[in-house]
Amino acid sequence: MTNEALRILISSWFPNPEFETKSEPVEVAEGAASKAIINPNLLEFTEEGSQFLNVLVKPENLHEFMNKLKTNSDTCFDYLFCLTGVDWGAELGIVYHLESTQHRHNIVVKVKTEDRENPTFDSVCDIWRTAEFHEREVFDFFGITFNNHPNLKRLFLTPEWDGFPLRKDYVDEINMVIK
Amino acid sequence: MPLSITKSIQEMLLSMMSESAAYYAAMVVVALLYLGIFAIAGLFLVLLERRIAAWFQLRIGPNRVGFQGLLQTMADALKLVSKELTGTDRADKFLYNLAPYFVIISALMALGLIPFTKEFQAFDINIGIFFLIAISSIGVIGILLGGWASNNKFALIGAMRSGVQTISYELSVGLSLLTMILLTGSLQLSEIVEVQKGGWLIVQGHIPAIIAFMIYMIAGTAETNRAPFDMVEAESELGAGFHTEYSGMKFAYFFLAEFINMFLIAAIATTVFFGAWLSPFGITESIPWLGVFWFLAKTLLLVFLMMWFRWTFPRLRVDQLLTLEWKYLLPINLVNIVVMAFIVWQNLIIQI
Amino acid sequence: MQESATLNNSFKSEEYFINMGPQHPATHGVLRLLLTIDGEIIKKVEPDLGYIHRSIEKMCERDSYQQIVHLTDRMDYLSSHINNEAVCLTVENALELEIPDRVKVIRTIIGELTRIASHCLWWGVMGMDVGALTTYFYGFRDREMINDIFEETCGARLTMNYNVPGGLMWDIHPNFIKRVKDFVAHFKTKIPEYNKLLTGNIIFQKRTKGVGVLSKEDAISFGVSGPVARGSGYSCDVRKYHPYSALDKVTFNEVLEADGDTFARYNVRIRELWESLSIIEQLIDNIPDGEHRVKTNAVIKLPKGEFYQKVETARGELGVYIISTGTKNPYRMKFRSPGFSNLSALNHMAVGGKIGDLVATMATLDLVIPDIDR
Amino acid sequence: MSYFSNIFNGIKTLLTGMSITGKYFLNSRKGAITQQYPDNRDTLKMFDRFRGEVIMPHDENNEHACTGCQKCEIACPNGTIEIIWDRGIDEYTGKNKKKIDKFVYHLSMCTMCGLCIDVCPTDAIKWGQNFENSVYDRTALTRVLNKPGSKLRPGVED
Repeated sequence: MTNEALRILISSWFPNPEFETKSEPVEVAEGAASKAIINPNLLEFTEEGSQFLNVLVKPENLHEFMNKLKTNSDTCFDYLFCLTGVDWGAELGIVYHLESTQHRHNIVVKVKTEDRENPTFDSVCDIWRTAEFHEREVFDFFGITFNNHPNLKRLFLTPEWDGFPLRKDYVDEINMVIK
Repeated sequence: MPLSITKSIQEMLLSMMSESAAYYAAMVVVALLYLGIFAIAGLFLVLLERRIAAWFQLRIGPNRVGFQGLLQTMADALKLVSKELTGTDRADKFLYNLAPYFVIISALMALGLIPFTKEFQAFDINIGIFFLIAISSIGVIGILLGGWASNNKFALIGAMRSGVQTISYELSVGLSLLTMILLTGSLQLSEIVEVQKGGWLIVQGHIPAIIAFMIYMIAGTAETNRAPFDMVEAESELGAGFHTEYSGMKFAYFFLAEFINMFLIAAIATTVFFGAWLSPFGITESIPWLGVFWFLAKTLLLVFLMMWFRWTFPRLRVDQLLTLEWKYLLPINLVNIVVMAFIVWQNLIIQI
Repeated sequence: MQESATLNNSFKSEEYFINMGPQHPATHGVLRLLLTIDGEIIKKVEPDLGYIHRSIEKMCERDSYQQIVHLTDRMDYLSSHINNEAVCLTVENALELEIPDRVKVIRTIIGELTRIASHCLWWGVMGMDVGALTTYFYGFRDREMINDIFEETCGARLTMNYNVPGGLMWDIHPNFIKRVKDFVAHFKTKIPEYNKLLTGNIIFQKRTKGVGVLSKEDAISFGVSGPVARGSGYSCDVRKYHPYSALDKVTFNEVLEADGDTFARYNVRIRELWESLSIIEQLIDNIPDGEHRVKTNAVIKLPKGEFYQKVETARGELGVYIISTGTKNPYRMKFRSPGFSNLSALNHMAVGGKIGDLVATMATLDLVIPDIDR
Repeated sequence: MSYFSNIFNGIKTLLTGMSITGKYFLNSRKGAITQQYPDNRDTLKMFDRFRGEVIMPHDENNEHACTGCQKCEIACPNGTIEIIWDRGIDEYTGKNKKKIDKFVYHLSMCTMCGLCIDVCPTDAIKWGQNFENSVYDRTALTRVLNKPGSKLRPGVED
């Protein structure tokens, strides 16, 4: 599936309640239409200038959305090939890179939270088992905790390590050389 | 009755001192002589193994210390002697220190029985083969003790594997030698050699003898805990196995004993299958001392075969090790004995 | 009744823990595995990582794009050229640079040579892990020839840093083509030897067949890639699905094995050697003339956005994910390393096997610890 | 029957394996792949691109080509290169120019990435093929690459 087709399909899962009533007769250009019919409270397509389709999900919808991406036979994203924690400055978030081994299409799902003290997302390791290790890595370096993770503890660093090194505000004057 | 080396030394000493003193002095002299052989043979075999391994592996091997590296193992031994003896906390100190001696003494005792030549045999007991099998399995007690006492899980796993392995493979070693005993009718090593003047046993017993020899070599390799049966050490699985916690000279005892055991297994095979010190077709019958040469030549050839195994084959897994013994070697061995008995009964032996 | 209870009690088996690593011959570096064992049978494997974590991702955030390349050498050092290539491709794609064909072809040849070198080392170490020590030297002998080729052209044997964003640091050495051809001819006679020595060996087959089975569904779910995934019949070769450099110009087969056990993974790698040789043979006579490098700015600034590039290293799919804010440093750099995902499947594969099986399974995962730890 | 065929096939594969190692054993005299390292020091020659260490070639007049532009210092990812410079009157042109006082190279920090040599506009630094860099004291790995009393080769401009 192309990115555009994916966008339309995914949009249809989260219909905009305000738009629904009059969506029937509208047959305008795809881009505008899909933007309009999607519920902005749940889902948002973002432009990142990358080759993939980018979707921003609300944390509370994350697990449900991911599950749908995996189980829906048209999308069938069964291969989570990259799970990245990102510190966007004000927000902490996770980027999921997904690929379907059947259809060979890709999608990037992002999730963000502004809570830097106690960021929490739902774990996706019941959907893709590879997420178990990747989420531990993210927990280790960003301090993002995951609900329902079977074994959430530090993976690389020692348990008594103070702070989360890959956050932008992490300081370690002894070990870090800043140019 | 061959003139044993003990007797000749005793007679020599008898001219100097009283009978009982000479008796004890002879014992000490023989023991020291064999200790010397033990050390030299051990060190030489280690060097041989390293050089041969190097040649198999496209390397050169140790060639710096002494001519062609002849003193290399000497230097290693010096290093090991001077090394600190470390041990683990909460180890069973007594058993921990005892274990290496078990291993090395059993190897040394077995060495006394080997007929290097007609004259050169310390202890020609009439239950020779039986004694050898019995004594060689004492070594495993040392390994078990060492593994248990060092308070290390890797060592313990190694020791337990060793126990399992040795108990199983004792059977095959014993039975394959028993097959040959059917031909000789005697357990005494000198008589086994005597029988072979009419053709080496592997020729006399032809097919069952060859099968018995193959089984013996496999089981013997397993007895000595060498690759492909080195479950006990299993470098990539257990680090160093039962001797993980041993250092310095205590480690060297284990190490030397392994090589002496290999030599022993080969020496027994030489004695039982290849006519010990008898020369092929009796070509040097008139020069008795050449027997040592023939004995060593045959033994080292078999040692080389074991090294060849070691540097070619992957290691078996512990359950496959037992499968090989109980499902393959043991049934074949039992059938083989029956076949051999039939051959002896019908007198189908090839005599030269 | 009482008696039998005490008897049962005295034979009660108990699980115990064993620390495999960080210094252990079979973990190839400083991987630490916490094993829960019942006798010889493995109940649980829990990796403990981070013994050589250098936080390359954090270091990248302060480095310029040229400087990042040499850090990737230190991740998966056995496929360092491919790692370099991945970063360079990401940067070049982001800058929309037109890379000369010569560069693409040379990169592909060296990349495949890297793969062969890595597989040679793996083969030797695989043999060593299952107890056949001699394979190690035979594998290294052939790898040494490739290393000589690299040293002559790139200047280093392992951490080559031959790629720069925009092309290659230098042009190939005049001897390069001849040496590569010599190697290909030499190596074609050696793979059958590999097969005779180890693949066909009955002990080796018994040790590997049916051991550490990973089904196709599990392979996908665990996100494993490379030869490990292809041994489970999961077609995932990045070179096929997302061809980069000159890989779209060559024909090769993606090696697939259906069994998913250790032997299948072993076979995939051995067969991949042939495919890599064929790729090299197709390209080595057709290196186009041209520049070896495109001029870039001294300070490379990527446009704002996110860039992802995947390549197939010897271990599997390496992903390079750059989030750029338009400055000379990446805002966030993520390496999706193949070893990390492959390792996550180890517990699943090893449980129920013996210690020897764990070692054999780990050997076919072909772990490089700096790749996992980054 | 498969019991026996298993045994025979097994033995056959084992013998095939032994034939391979045996072949190498017999040819071991000519086939050693290892080198006897310290003994072959005289004949050992590295490839010309080999990255052993960074050197600064001086010509017979004790002149080098480093203008002190510090591009290498910026390009280095590890802070391996430190250039201590000064301004002074150039003898040939009479202009007030940047001059290097010391080109300090910390070999202990160098990862041999080659970026400094790549960016050098005047080819003042090059790869040396020396690979025997072990020393007893870490400070011996910090080297000053420009020789004492050396100066910039006339005509070299960046």
